[in-house]
Amino acid sequence: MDLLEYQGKQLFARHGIPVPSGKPARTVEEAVAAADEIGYPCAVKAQVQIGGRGKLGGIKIAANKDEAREHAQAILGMDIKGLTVYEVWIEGASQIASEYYASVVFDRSAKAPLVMLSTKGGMDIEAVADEDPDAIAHLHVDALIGFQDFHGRQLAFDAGVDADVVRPIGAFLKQLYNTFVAEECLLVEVNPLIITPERTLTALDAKVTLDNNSLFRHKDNAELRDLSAEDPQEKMAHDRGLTYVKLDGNIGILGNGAGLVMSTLDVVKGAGGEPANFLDAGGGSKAEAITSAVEVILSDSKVEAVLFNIFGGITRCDEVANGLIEAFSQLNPSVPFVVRLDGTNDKEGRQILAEANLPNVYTEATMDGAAAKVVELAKAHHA
Amino acid sequence: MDLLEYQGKQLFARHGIPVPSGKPARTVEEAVAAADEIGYPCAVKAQVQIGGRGKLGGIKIAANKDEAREHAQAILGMDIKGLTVYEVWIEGASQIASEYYASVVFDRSAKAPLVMLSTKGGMDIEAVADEDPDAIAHLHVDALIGFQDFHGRQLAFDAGVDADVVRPIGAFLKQLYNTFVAEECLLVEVNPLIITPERTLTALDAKVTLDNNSLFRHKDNAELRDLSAEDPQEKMAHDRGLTYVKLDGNIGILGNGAGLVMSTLDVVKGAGGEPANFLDAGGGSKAEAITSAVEVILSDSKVEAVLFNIFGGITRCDEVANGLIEAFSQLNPSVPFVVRLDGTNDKEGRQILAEANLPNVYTEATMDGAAAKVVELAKAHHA
Amino acid sequence: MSILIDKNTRLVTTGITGSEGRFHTLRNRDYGTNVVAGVTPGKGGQDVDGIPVFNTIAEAVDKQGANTAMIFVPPPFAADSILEAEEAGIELIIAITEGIPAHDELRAFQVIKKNGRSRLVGPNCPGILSPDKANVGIIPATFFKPGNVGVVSRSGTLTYQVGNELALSGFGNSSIVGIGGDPVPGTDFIDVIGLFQDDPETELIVMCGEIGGDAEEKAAEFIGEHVTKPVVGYIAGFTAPPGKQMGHAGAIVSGSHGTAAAKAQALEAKGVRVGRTPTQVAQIAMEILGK
Amino acid sequence: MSILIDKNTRLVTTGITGSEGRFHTLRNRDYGTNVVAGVTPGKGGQDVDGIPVFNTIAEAVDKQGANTAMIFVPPPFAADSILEAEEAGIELIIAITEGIPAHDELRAFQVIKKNGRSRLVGPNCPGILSPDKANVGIIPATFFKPGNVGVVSRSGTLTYQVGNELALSGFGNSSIVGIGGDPVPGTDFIDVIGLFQDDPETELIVMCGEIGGDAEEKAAEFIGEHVTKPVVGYIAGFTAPPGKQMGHAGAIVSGSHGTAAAKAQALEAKGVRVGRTPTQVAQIAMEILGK
Repeated sequence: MDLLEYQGKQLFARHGIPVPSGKPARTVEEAVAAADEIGYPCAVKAQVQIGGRGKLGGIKIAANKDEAREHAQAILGMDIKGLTVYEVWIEGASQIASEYYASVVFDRSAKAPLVMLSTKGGMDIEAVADEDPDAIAHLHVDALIGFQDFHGRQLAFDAGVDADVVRPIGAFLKQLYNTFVAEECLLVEVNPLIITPERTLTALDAKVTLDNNSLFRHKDNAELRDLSAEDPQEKMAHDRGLTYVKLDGNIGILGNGAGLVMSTLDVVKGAGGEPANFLDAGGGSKAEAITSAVEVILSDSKVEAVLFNIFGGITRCDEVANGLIEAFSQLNPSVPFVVRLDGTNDKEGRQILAEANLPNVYTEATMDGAAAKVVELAKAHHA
Repeated sequence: MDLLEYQGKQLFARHGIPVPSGKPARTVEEAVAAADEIGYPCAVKAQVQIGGRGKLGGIKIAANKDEAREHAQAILGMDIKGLTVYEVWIEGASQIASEYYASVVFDRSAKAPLVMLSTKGGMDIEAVADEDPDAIAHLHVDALIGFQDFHGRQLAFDAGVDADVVRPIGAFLKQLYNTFVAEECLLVEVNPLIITPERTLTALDAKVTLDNNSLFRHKDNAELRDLSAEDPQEKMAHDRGLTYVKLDGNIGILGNGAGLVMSTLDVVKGAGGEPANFLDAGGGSKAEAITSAVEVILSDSKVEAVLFNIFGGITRCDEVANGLIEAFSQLNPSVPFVVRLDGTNDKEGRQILAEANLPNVYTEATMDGAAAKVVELAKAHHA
Repeated sequence: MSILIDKNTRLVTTGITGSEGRFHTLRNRDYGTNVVAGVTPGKGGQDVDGIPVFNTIAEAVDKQGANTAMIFVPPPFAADSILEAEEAGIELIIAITEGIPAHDELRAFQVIKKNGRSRLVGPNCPGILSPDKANVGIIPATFFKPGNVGVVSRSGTLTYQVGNELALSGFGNSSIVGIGGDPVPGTDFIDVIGLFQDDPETELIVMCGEIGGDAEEKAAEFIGEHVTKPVVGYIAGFTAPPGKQMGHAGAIVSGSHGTAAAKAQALEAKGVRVGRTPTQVAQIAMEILGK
Repeated sequence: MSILIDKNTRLVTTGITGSEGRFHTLRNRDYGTNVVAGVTPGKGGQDVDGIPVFNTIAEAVDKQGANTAMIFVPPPFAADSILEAEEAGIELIIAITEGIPAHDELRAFQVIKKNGRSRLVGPNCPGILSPDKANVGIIPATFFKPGNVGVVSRSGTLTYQVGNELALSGFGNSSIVGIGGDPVPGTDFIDVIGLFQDDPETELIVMCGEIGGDAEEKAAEFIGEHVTKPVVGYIAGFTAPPGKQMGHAGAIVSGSHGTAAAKAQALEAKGVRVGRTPTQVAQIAMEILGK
């Protein structure tokens, strides 16, 4: 789960990481009240998870109450690269002497947290990584030993930070690492980490990715939401425990297991079709999950045919068949379904489907055959 | 540093370990007020660090206010095995279904924390260890990995705790271990750990030893004191950074380094003398430390002769000589001193002493010779 | 021969009294796996259809000589169960549980590496099948028979799909190993490919990868240096939407790694033929082994 | 020959710009030790009487080839400095600092053990002297000359005392190693005795113990099994007041270990002669080596 800037900053603040004081607001009135409380000049910042919001008018400085109102009116509700701004974050404007970059990321390849620091902070850190990789200091941390004080100094010296902030930067990185561990993050990123003219440090932005699998241990984090990122269909799927990603085509896809679903997308595309979605019903899919999944797929009005590709392991094909029958009785779909069942209890599943004799449901023995069939049906339905 | 029972319980409470609610009191009035607040029946417990206080009348149950006053009057100021009771701890009386034993100790031999659990809690756990060692479940913890949930279950099953408290006991041990680590303890011991008739756990006693070397990181703990254990001479030595232990003899001993001081005690004893103290002036002893140390030694009126045994490494013998001269000018001692200086700047030190020509100061070239001389002088002084 | 599990496997299942744990343990036993124990704390002394249940894994090792553990406990408790198995001296730990927190996985991996006495396969994997010898996990065994093709895969159901295509083409398997697609798999492609390389019965190795991470790229390097047997690859996700990067840091770390095209290219550069569909994988296998 | 330090030693001192660090580093250099660097964060680029100062130990290794570190930083920062030396690949870390928190020592010890690439001597030790070759630490070298007696001791000043008695009897030393008396010494008696056993120049080993812990008892076991050279022991604290036990738990753990009498008895049971005073130690050495 990705946090909005202000959620990340509030999380940082809980762990003693210095952030500008600020308040979130969902209405113009809330925003003006917040600005008054914080004082002027202050920044009005759109809360959406997309790069480049500044250039698109999503960040403005207000010198007084009128400007705060004007900016909040302009920003709340605006569209930034397809995302609607539902919230703004009002914070005191900061003075900047230097802009650094700091992050901790869960590095799957190295199987270790990776801490990075650069004095070339700001908008274009990826360009720095490409053009001048030595400008980014790296350090992998042994998870059993943790981040030591000397690691902080090492990174600060390697990155070439100003001599007077070596120790503060080291301490900041240690706090960042400890926050990463305590909150079970996959990423904490501060860009820019600013040095003020008074030579103090402040995290001027915050990008935090939490591990969804750990949220049961972090009740506060589990309740955080990002209104701007909540696609209604994806939300419906998520609430039902399904992994769903919307795509641009017209063939609804359902499978069990991410690898098989990706493979199904490839095969459908290879057969000349355009998938409408990625939907992984997960391991051990029960009948209700299948019924829910069909509802999610059909809520996309572009769908003109649906492919079920199930290879049962922990999932049982008879459960899938029963779920499909239930979905038909509830939703009475008008588009054709192609169903391919293999694996655990496949014979029972096929038998159940055959006996139900659902309208417009075709069974196929192989994945390739099923893909060819659904592409043909989608074209026929479209015509 | 050993904590009093109530200090240990307050530390436990900060880490979520269940303890009876209670209050400390230093006067009868405070004790009665505390008992009123806690309610009756309550326990009035002498706060001294010595076993067997219960049998000696140091723990009494008060059924009402009058009894609380009576017990507080009796216990405050009483002498328990040579320790004066300056504080009592008033706590709600607990119902006991079972008495267990739990501890975590810094095991130097194994270089690992050792967690122990037994269902045979109560007064005589050392007897259990002797007579029925299998009744105490043991587990060494890898300090880099920490105490895992399964360790708690393993200990609980190994100790044979009642089936319904396996998980609570496991969780309790994990809290105890985490407290041990967080507070940098050398020991946390709960005896008894009681199971109430309602099947909840409570630490009915608390024995905590903190690591003095870590107190700079634990400001709250550094301020804790045990009035009953503060021998004025030992306190004076401690305040001056000296390691001093009072003994029963008449020969004051000063050396640098614990090993050398112990060796000096052995050699003096071997020569027929009785040391009055153990005093390690420490590595790198400066002149002021030596002057302070002489003051501490002479504050024991039984001292009839003093032996300085210095082998300089980081300590410089010239500093020691200057300290002794300063001590003589301040304190004008009436007892004889035998001084043996070897090691770093020994020639300079001996030269300084020779030139100062202090009264009643004898220099010796060897440790054995110095010991023989000081024993002879002490006998002469005593006669 | 086979790798990792066979007739010498003595299996203990943790979480055996849960419905899934029970169902799959009994299926594994029905297949012929030597299931010697189950563990559920507090249920020691009971049995599951004749399989004795113990309070701790240490007890299952002590009393029943368990040498392999299948982890079936729910995600909040799974890392603890893995570490319990490791400390009890279990040689092979197969973690089926899906949804274990990433930091838990990292810690478990690091502990296993530090002590160097156990191998972890998974978590979030379908397990291992050595046809006609032993099945540990949730792989539907009826599709597979003994043979000379070793299969290793990050994906569960995709494994069955590819394995089934191979079976339809007449191939049997030495072993099928699901390593799981989680952030910190205990065993990587290169570990399993190394075992297949050393296994006299395995004549062809099939590896099924997917987008994300760089396990396939590392496997390509390993194959180039150490593997003399033919390897056929498959990568799922050529047409998948690009996954979300973890901030700029994620982009900096992964660089151009991680796409299906990059992975296929890395493998092909080391002489591995990569099928574009599961069916193609079987066709390539037939060409190589000349069936 | 000598053990641990010699002419190949390339020393870096951490905390070199502190007054004690500076004093003893320069004394060590005056003795002939090859001091190649100092480290004080933020003072990189300066020098201490010609010894270049770096910001990190890694830099001292990289630029000056340091292979031995002497830790002289104050106790709150000493464990961090030890771990920095370890991660920088320093082979031998000699920690002089006294007063390091016990849990810090434990963590440092466990990290060094886990990674297996460094040896730690100390903390709270006087260091190591290999007469006429190198001196690292605070041992006053003028009392000692090269010879065939290896000395290992838990105590600082007691080491000088015993060493001096030996010197007065005409003995020289291969090496003198102070292992320190802290809760978690990085190197134990058995480690050093093993090194002396393998050192061709050492003909007699002297070990100086003291009350508390069970390091001497373990050394006795080790000597019984592995050491063929004669060993002379000394234990300080026969008449010391009993130390405070750490609760019942401490008493349960230590049992009858820890007293001087128990230690002397354990050593004598394995054929080690134990002197009752430092002077006696020298006398026994003369009897054994027949001087």
